[in-house]
Amino acid sequence: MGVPPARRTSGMWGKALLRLVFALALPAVLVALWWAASAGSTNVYWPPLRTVFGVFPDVWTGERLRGDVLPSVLRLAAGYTAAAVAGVALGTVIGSWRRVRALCEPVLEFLRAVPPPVLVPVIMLFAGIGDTMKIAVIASGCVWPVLLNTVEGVRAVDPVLAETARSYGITGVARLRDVVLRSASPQIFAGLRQALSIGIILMVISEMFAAGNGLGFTIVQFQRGFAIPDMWTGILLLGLLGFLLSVLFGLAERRVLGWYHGLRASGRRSP
Amino acid sequence: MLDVQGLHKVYEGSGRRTEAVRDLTFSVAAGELVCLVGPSGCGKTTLLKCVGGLLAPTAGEVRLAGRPVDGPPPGMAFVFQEYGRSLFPWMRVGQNVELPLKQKRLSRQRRRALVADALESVGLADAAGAYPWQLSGGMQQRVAIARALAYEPEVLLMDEPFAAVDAQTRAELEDLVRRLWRERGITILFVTHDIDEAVYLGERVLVLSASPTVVREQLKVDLPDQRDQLHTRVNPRFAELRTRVYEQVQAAKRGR
Amino acid sequence: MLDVQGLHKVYEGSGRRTEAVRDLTFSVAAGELVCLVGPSGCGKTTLLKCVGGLLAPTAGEVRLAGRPVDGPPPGMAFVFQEYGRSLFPWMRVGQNVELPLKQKRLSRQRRRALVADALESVGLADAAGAYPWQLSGGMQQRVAIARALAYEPEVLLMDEPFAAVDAQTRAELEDLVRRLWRERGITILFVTHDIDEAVYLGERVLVLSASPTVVREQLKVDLPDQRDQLHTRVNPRFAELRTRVYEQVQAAKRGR
Amino acid sequence: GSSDPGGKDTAGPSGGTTTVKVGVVPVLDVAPVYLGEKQGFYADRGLELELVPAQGGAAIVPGVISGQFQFGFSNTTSLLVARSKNVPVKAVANGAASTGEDGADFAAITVGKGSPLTSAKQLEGKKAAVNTLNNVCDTSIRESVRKDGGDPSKVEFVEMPFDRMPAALDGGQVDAACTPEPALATVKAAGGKEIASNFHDVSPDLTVAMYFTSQQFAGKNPDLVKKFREATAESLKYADSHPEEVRQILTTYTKIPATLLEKLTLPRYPAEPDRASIERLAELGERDGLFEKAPNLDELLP
Amino acid sequence: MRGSDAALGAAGCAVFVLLGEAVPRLGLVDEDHFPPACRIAGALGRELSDTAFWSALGDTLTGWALGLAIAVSAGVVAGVVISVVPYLREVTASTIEFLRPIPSVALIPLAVLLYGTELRSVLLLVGYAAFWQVLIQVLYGVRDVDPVAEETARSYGLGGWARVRHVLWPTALPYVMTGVRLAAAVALILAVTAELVIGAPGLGARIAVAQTSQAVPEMYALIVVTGVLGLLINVGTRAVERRALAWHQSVRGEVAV
Ligand SMILES: Nc1ncnc2c1ncn2[C@@H]1O[C@H](COP(=O)(O)OP(=O)(O)OP(=O)(O)O)[C@@H](O)[C@H]1O
Ligand SMILES: Nc1ncnc2c1ncn2[C@@H]1O[C@H](COP(=O)(O)OP(=O)(O)OP(=O)(O)O)[C@@H](O)[C@H]1O
Ligand SMILES: [Mg+2]
Ligand SMILES: [Mg+2]
Repeated sequence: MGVPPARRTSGMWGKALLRLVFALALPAVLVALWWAASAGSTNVYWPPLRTVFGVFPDVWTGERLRGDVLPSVLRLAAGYTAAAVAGVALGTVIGSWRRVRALCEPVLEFLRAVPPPVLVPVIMLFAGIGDTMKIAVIASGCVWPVLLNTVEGVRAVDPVLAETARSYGITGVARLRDVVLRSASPQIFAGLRQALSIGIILMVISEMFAAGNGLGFTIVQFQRGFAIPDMWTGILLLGLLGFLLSVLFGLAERRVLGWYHGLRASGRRSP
Repeated sequence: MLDVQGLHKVYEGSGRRTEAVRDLTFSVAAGELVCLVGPSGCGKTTLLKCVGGLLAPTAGEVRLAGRPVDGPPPGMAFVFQEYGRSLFPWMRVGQNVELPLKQKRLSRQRRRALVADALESVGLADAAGAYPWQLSGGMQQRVAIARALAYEPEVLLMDEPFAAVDAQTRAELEDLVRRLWRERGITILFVTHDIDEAVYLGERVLVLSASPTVVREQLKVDLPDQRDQLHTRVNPRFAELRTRVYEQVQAAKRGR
Repeated sequence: MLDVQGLHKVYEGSGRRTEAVRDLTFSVAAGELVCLVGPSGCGKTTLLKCVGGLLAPTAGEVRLAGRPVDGPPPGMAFVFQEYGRSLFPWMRVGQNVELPLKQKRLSRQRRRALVADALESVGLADAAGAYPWQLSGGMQQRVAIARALAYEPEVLLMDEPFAAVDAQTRAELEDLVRRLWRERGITILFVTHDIDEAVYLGERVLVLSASPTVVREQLKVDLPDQRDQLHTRVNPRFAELRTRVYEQVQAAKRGR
Repeated sequence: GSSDPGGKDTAGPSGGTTTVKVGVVPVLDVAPVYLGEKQGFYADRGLELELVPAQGGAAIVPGVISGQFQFGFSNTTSLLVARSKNVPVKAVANGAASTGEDGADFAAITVGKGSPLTSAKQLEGKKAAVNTLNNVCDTSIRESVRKDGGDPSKVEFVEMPFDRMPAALDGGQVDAACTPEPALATVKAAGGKEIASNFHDVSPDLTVAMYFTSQQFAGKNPDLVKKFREATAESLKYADSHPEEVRQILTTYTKIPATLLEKLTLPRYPAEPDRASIERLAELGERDGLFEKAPNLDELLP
Repeated sequence: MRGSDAALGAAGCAVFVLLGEAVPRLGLVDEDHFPPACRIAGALGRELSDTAFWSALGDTLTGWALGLAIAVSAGVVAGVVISVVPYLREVTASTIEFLRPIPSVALIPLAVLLYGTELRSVLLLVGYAAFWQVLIQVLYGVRDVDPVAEETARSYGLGGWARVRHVLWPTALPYVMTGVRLAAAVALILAVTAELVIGAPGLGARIAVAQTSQAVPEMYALIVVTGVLGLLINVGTRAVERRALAWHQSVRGEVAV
């Protein structure tokens, strides 16, 4: 009595199309607005969008893509991964033991409040000025949302689930892997998503210091060199990069949190 | 096997103080099946959690096989009253049943067999691939039971395990529990609200008073060891016992 | 009052497709108390949710007072099988009961009275200030019942509402429901696994088949309107009816 | 906010005096305006200064362009670059200049303690720290290397703020650094050495920085600009002849430690920018690719 | 219990300070560039006795508090509206993901262009950065509503607003609290950074002066001040959380036993 397969596939295409329309509609409107608002602008810092679009292909093709965007993305990947691992690991420990939390939290909160632009020089003292430093800067910023969300997620594990695990002798690594982290995963993912955009932001900040290449470096150079339309293309590219990464992130999330989406959706009127 | 001595439990927090259990003393022999009945809120779950090492008593002591319980003892399985919340929503039914077995370091093959067996015995053989939240309440409860059975425990603590299943399934599960108990010599502590069930299943029925709780009565169930749904339930002794328990529960409830 | 026509419901998602309800057709007159019994997992909850407008049927229609149901109708109260999760953990018991009344724009005074009354009638007068998670399972379930009663609904849908309470309390609650039903002329759809309860409470008992579900039998309960725990249950007609229902449930379960 | 550069909201006359906001970088170079303000040179002309310290051009140039600041302070190369991109900046007064003494300038290429480097030529294949790439620091270092007979294209430049340079030299992260005061004195105090005076190498009279406004503002408020220029020229002159007062005024708007204060080499503060040196700078900038076409100095200079 | 927590926290801080003293003393880094804790403390003492410092602190806190208030209220409202209105989430998703990674530092010229070095400039940067933190947490939090709770609310005829208020909001609250804690730090960071770069008055501007002046201990002293501010802010949010989330497992789970 199910839906015939032919209709189901066409439905699938329809859904994909609808998703595309959803994804593009608002950006299209915004771009149109920006285009119209900036059309006659003579302000150097606020160039017409047409000019920005015009220089975009020249700026971001070939050598720049390989020489600036790629290294940046690699550093981002390294820093983000380091932050994710450290954040989840540390968060689990801190969230599981109240005393550890009481011990660490003040220091962590202290560190968290130090602005990256003043933190970078300090990191430079220890990590030099190479890629290590940049990765450390990215990681040092990304780690917070992951850490905080992990701590809260771990603290909020359903007591009945925790007791179930305990009563069946599920302890140690198995408890961590099969119970605590899974239960906290919706919140951890919230943190990971936050961290993604923060990572991009810190990628830019880290490249404002002692860099020779990179997306952030290039944008800052454009800004200093008063190549304002080029700078705007850089900002657009950052946005695009963020969007692209979030799409990838969404795919990963859908895999890992499939159960959760199913569970939460089971209360909606029409499935 | 199991010794509960002067158990006392007070819950405190969020502006409330509840003396759930005042003073419980009883013991359960190895391989015995004891049913617990008592008014709603009298502390049965509390007692079971203390016995299972999940809750620290305020005073008194629980000893299992001579050793004081201060954490869940190995070889113990627990079927929670909140069956729905005790299943891991991120695992499919099969995985839920299998997880504790992994902890026991059984071979993959053995685990498979145990899981399939347990699910089969609660009538859920074809639900192994579903997520718990895709099942009905009664099915979820049976998954929780299957998990406990597959674990092959020595001590089995069950907190109203059949509350959500239909009469027919319930009868079948009762027989299943009795069979396993006889075959494997498990020690079982069984909480139920169904007085017929308590008498039908138990070797002994413990009636608890209303909160703050003490043991109101211990009743030996002197029915033949071999029981079945048809004959045992019409046995005049069965009727006597169930009336007796019913009176006690009624008195316990009024007695507060 | 309530018309269910060719109701069909298929669950799909997370790699599973379950035809929960195949074809249900029945109706309930205004002010009738109908009990639903059926094997575990046969679709009773699904049916109730469709009737309550919480779930959209895959096919078929539900009409309430002539109007098709496409959302929770006003004046309806629902007691969920998952009583624990249906209480808001961030509200104290009193607030949980009061919330729907606020929605009804009753005066503060009237709300107070209704809340106190309802909690009193389920025996939880002194738990108003506790959080739901500070209560035992049976107490939580009674809070959910109190919430439904305080709401003074015209249509009451109850999904195994007494599963977690002791025998004595259960009897009292049964009488409470029957009394309110008689006094207020509410239309009640009551899901239960306890066959005695179904016969004792209902004007009619609907037996559902195993999944995929159809109506297996509709049984008119021709017991006197005035029922009580002592006399009704020993009435020979009662015994006949319950045997009849039991057989049907047994057959339904085997029949899959 | 409006992009009207009239500065009406803040620059409106109030009781005969006009308040002007000047975006400055809190370094030695701007001491004369602080001093001039204290001496009343601006007040004499009906100007009340509001000096807003900012980190650099990123904040000051857009502020001036949009009229949030009436005047700003910037290094000359940045102004040249801006001009070449048709950013409507207009220099109005001189800022600071090289001391004109080789080996005793207020900025120098320095190396850390124990470094084997002794001359600019040896920078080939080495890492040199500059505060911003494609700006006066690397242009002038290249010139020093060139003058010393080396190949400037072989120097690797790394960007970092001046204040991090002493640490980077000590840590061996860079081999040399373009350090103006007070970084220069810090390096020297830590045992580092000067190996060349890069500003001096561009021109002994190099105009390192200037005060500027936007073309629009200059066009609409010639009077105000004139007053500011005169007051600044007077301040510069005064500062040049009262170095002790300059050191004194530094303590009010910087936190330069007292131990360093006496050791600082002050820049010169000529009243007028040196056009020849700026032309030289533009030439070098064009050569190093800072801009495709050297900007029109007539448009830039007052 | 609260007292022993505070003692533990103090112990953690003490270890951190000792580390700050030991690392330069042991020669792991140069004292000139990373002064030992006692020298920072000395500089801190000098700062604290300077009235200009206090007015700078006031400026920073004003920018922080206003910016955070704007970001939190906007983030919560936007998050709830986006989740509640059908299809709005799908429509806005791409735009949100596009805008989020745009760094506030890249917006500095724009901010200065619009508002110069006024407070509004700082607010723009602070608000922009902190807004996203709250928004994302709200979006994830709203999704966490228990289906049974949602059904309960619907069956009792709770309307849209009542459901938001009584079901959605309490469910999302733990997420929102985390969002606020994240945003509070980000707002502080951006307030200081904005002051640092564009020179709006405040702690950041003082840090910039200390940096360009090679006044290393003073710079670290000011950084310590921002860190301590962050710490105090966290103490505040934790206190709020203990009250607002008393019912939640994360809080009650640690009270009991
Ligand atoms: N976590 C808790 N915090 C505070 N009080 C609690 C908690 N759990 C149970 N209680 C209280 O302890 C008493 C006993 O609860 P318990 O759950 O043990 O009862 P029970 O016998 O299992 O009841 P039921 O048959 O209804 O499940 C009740 O009054 C209850 O309110
Ligand atoms: N959210 C869901 N997603 C997928 N399948 C579901 C879902 N809810 C119920 N089902 C399936 O629908 C069928 C009927 O479920 P339902 O909950 O209606 O049964 P029930 O009659 O209430 O059973 P019980 O007496 O055990 O509560 C079951 O096979 C169940 O697996
Ligand atoms: Mg219980
Ligand atoms: Mg059900």
